[in-house]
Amino acid sequence: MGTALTDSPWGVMLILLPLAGGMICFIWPRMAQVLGLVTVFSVALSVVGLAWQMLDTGVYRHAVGGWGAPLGIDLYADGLSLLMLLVTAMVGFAVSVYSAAFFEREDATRFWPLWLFLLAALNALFLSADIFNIYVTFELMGLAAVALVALAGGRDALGGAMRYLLAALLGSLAYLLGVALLYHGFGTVDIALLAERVDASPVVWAALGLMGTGLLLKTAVFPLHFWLPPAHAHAPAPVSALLSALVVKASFYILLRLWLEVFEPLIGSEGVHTLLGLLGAMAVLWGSVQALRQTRLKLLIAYSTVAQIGYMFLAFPLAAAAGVAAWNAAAYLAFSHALAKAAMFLAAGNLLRFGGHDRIADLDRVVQRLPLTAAAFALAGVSIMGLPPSGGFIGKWLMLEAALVQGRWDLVAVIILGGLLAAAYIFKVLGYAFTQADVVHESRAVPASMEWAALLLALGAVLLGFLAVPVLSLVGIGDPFGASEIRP
Amino acid sequence: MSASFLYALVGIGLFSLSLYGLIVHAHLLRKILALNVMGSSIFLVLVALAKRTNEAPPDAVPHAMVITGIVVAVSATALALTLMLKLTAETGRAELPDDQRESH
Amino acid sequence: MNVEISVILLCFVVAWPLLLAIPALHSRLPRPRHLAIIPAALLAVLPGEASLELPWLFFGAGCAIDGESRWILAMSVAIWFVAAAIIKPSKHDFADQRTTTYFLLTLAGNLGAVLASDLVGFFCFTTLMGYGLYGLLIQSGDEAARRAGRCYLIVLIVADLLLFEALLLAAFVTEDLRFAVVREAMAEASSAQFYLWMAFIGFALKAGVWPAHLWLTAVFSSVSRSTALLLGGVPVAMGLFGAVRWLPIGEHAFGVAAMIIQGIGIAAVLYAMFRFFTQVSVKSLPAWTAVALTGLFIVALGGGLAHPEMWHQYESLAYPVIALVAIFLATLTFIIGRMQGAHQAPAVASQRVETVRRVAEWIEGCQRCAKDRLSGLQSLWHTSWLKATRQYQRIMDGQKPIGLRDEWRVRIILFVLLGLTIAWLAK
Amino acid sequence: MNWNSWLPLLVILSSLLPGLIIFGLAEERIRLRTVLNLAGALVKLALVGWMLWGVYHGHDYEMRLALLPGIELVLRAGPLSLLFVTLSAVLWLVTTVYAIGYLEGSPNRSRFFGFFSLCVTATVGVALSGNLITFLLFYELLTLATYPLIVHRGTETARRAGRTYLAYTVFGGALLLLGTVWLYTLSGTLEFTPQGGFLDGLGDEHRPALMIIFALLIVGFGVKAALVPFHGWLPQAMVAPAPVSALLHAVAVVKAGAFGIVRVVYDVFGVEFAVGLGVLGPLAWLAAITIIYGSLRALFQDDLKRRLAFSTISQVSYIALGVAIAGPIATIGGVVHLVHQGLMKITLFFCAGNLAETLGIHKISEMNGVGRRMPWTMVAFTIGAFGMIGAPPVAGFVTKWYLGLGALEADQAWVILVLAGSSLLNAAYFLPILHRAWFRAPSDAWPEERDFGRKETAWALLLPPVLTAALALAAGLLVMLPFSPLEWAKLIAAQEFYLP
Repeated sequence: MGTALTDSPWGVMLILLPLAGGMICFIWPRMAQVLGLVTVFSVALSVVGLAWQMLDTGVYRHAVGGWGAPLGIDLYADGLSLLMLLVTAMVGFAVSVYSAAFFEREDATRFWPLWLFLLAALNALFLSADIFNIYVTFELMGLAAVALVALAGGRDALGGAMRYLLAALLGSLAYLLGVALLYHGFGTVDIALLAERVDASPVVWAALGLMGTGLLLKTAVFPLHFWLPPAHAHAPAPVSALLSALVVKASFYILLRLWLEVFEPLIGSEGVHTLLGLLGAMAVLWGSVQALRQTRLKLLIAYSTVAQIGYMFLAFPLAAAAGVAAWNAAAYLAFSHALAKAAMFLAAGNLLRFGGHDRIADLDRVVQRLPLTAAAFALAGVSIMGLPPSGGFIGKWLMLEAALVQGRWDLVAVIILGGLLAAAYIFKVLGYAFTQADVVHESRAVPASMEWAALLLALGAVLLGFLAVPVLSLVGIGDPFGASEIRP
Repeated sequence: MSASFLYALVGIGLFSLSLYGLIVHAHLLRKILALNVMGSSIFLVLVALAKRTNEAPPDAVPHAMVITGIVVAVSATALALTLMLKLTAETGRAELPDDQRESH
Repeated sequence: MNVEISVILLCFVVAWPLLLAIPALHSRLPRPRHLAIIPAALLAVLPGEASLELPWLFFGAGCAIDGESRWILAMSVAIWFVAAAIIKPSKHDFADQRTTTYFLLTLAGNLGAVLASDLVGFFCFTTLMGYGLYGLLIQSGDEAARRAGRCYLIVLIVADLLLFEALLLAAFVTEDLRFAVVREAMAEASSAQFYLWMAFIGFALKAGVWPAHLWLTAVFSSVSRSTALLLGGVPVAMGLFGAVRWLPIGEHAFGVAAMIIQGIGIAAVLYAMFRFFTQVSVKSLPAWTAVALTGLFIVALGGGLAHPEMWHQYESLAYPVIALVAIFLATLTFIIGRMQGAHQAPAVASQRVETVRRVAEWIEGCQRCAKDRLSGLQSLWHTSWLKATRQYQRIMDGQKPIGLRDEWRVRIILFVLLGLTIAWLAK
Repeated sequence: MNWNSWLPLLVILSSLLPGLIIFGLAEERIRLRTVLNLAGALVKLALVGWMLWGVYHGHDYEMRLALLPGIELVLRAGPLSLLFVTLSAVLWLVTTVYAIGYLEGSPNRSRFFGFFSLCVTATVGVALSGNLITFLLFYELLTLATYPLIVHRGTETARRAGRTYLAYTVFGGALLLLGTVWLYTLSGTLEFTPQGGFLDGLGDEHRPALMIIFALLIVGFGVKAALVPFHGWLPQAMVAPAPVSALLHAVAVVKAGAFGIVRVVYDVFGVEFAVGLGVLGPLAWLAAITIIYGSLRALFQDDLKRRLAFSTISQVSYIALGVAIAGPIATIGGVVHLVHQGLMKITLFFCAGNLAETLGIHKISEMNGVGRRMPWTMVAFTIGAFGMIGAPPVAGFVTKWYLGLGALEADQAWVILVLAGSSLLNAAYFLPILHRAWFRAPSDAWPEERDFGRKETAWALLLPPVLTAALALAAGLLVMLPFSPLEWAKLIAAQEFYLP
């Protein structure tokens, strides 16, 4: 267990660096910007280091402080967590570059510490191997995110932040109760040990119910999505990019991790995953229709997040038979959605700064006056819609393949309809980007680095369409989806 | 054993009570209080279930969890209170924005 | 030696007028119209057979001059020469250039058709000639000519379509599309009947045979003397020439079809004689003689179809007969045109105009009510039918010289006569 | 990865790279942009010529790129794909020259030429794709590349036209995606296999599923090929500038749809299998209805470009009809019409653009005596129009000839009636235009006349239509030459679709 400890503890670096960076930024606000960028860059490097190491030694395992599993906190990283770490690093770096130019003096001093704590929480969450540690990182992430949402001040932002905080606390407390029940039942919190001991007893059912609802609340699936749109829409652009791309995915990751390992014996039962599938389908349709009705750009993108999250939940019913293919599809959709959604929110931020408003109807010839941002939004839209040359298309293709193999016509219809609705609201925006608005606004220059950050993320989402084979092989390290355990 | 079981039941009861309180009350302070009660109810459950067998000393791990939980709860409450104060300063009422529109 | 000259001439006969047709060229050359005819005239004079194969050009085009086609070539050279002399540019200044261009295009089409050695070449050049004639017709005349032109155009399009279908049938049966080969192949082919009727109707339309003579009479009555000369002789001759070349005469006896064709021929002659006597104006004399002559030729064709062996004897006669018919028509138009001289406007015109107005109003009335009731359904079939009838109506208005009642009496008599002749032939 | 396998990629890059660079160019850099455009077009033409020569001598150009576990992006240059690539390459060069002349002094030209190059890249990609998923990828890229061209003017009508265009094409794309994935789950491969397609192995139990898949694919492609129920977007897309409607209707979008149908019937299902499934009959009927409907609607349009648009709708269905009559000669007719219609239609659109740009004429009723004012443009228009009617020397005649023969060979005589009816209707809506242009006296003043001194219009506007008209005439006249479209279509029929 301690074998990987000696040569290079990348995992630990991933957590310590942002924490240290955050604290120093807090103490020394003048240097916050530079320090923040350096920290995020070094975190990205260490993720690459970790990936490199995992490519040859397989799963990464590290016992913090040298203590063993039952008592000590273990760090564990397999393909799935590596993918999420990679996403966090990429989106984090782009958003940091963007926010270096986005925030004025005093906002910047508050933004960097919070963002680095959020980064630390995310990395810790993806690396943690026991469910209590997940609770702690889950809570830290929630608080940092709420603080970031409230950063902009103003009535809507504060309202959104408050509602987000209440939802987050409720979710994590429910999760904690679930942890308590599981610990009482099986005497351990470590995921691997739990996986062997768990059986289909009422305690496990209760724990699944509690932890499930908590996580669904934090992932903003259809009925419990009320807090996401106001929070994401009224937060400053880089923050809403982080929230939509990473924070929401983190709770999905936890649900996935628990579902695959801890609650594995319960998977056989029809009820649960059809319920999740139904919620996902409703989310796709409801989110897309709502997005179509919005007149403001950031609200439209927030509702689009609700819809895209729904897509990932469709993988649960499909995984019953299609196994690895469905999970690969969900992981790929998560990856491409993160990149595309972050690019979209950054582009929306640019438009907001340029025109002083984000009303869709009044986007005045943006394609000509802000070409890079318009291109970023368009390319990100291509990935969200799932049109061929993009990562979204690969995800949609794998999902469709899994659904068609099982003959699940209902899910096929939802996927296709979702794609069409997504096309409808993306092109609604693009249509107005070409035409002349009737009332002309004076425009404010947008720094080049902000435009290029959005464009690079969008290009990443599109290029992902061609990197399916390497990425899926990366995800396969350590067999996270337990291809062998789940019945083919 | 039955006593600890009783305490666990009380914890679960408290949890559902505070859940009800959180959802029903519009005023933010009541909501924050409800959250605190919910937190302590979970800690009660944890501590109650920690005593596994009659003779052996109670298991230490849940207690560690409770301590961490308390720390987390304190910081969360602090953040919630400051947000509430800012919100009331901004909107004049200690309630969530769209709740305000519904209530009057 | 003169065979090589003829081959060279063959190339120039068609290419030269086409080249001259470009306005930039012929406006600079003195008397371009005559220049264009010279190669054809030389070829007609030089004795001996010659043929030129161009396999790479458009389905293997080829042209050849032989005994039979020499007659027709001589005829068309003669007619074109006379026409070139007497065609005077109409009043619009830029028209002169235009008339010459259309003149040369039609000339090229005509010569090409005469010399074509295979069906496709013949079809292409007759189409070119047709559109060229249309241009001449519109260019030279006034409103009446424009109406006649529109009628001619519709006839042209339908005829081309029918000939194209016949061409398809022939191409489906044989790869090699030379006339003789096609005639044998089509004789015993399963679709022979179909091919016969398509080709016959196509060329009947082009030659203005009796049931489809409307455009011929309209053209004669509307255009000036010189264009009438061209429009009289050339299309009629080419129509008949095409019929002789395309129709599968000579191998297999088409009993019933032949009888019907002969019946049509006779009816045409009788109709022409009747109309000529009731017709007052001398100007339309050539028109009805043309109809009569084509009727007679059709009777001969019918005979050939009915008794193939008889056809072989006087087959070689057919081409000179066509040439003579064309020359006779041309001279007749020329003489009458000369005699006619100044006074125009035959007596019957006024009465005709009045009936025309009444009919036009009735059509306009129902057009208007159809329009507002169905304004939304513009693309519905029957509104387009109404628009189509209004368009065709403008063409037909020039054709009812006498009251509707007498018209029917004439038709009944004719059908009786037709029945009699068929009965006599069947014996 | 020897040199042969890089060629298809180079052909695609030869228009992608200039496009991307042009996106970055500032608006004033006119000369550099023109040089880049023309250089890209010439390089592409040279590469295509090289591949033509290679394929004629039996070489094979193929390039594979792993896309998904088990699925690859394949670029293969076979005879059929080269037919379409050559058409695109030639007409792109001509349209670029035309667009440079047409857009003189108008705004947003860098953006226009950027998307213009992307559009051609997608078309060439569609032509060169070796399996259905690559085809789908470039097919959707084509939709994305053409949308900004349609809304280029930025007016409200342009936006609405763009919206309808997207509604149709994205819907078609979704059906196509569903059909492709379903086919992949059934057959396990998507590779285009000439001579019989890759579905023979599937037994009878998949028969209903395969019929539905065929319907999905044909509808998906039918949207872009403007088959009747899905043609609504074409006339509305006329709001785009002339070079766009020329490129869209003659070369890129419409042909991609028709090319898709050809690929599906021959390389995915294989003709015998399709006939066995009994799906070609309905396709033939659909194509016939489109032909007649398109011509009928064209009869009543007064706007010149809308009439040409409806004529395109009916003409493209000739290709579908040729494919649906499952005979070797009909195939040649259908495939060769891909090129002929491209040449003739682009000439007509160039002339329409010239009239609009030089004299401000948009309506046919304003075209009296225009032959006098712009003789060479109208000569080109006349050649194009006669080609459309099917008059002998021009290329259209060859197509009608082979389609008619194919119909006779497959003893489906009703097709000849459809062809005859369509020729009549074509004459009915083209000849009045010619009559008006040549024989009517010109009206006293043109709507907005731009003076070009002695010349009738700018040479960049005049040269392309005359060139494409000459090509259309040559494609008709020199039909027997080895590299003529017809001979190449025969090579395709013999090599790719070896029909018993």
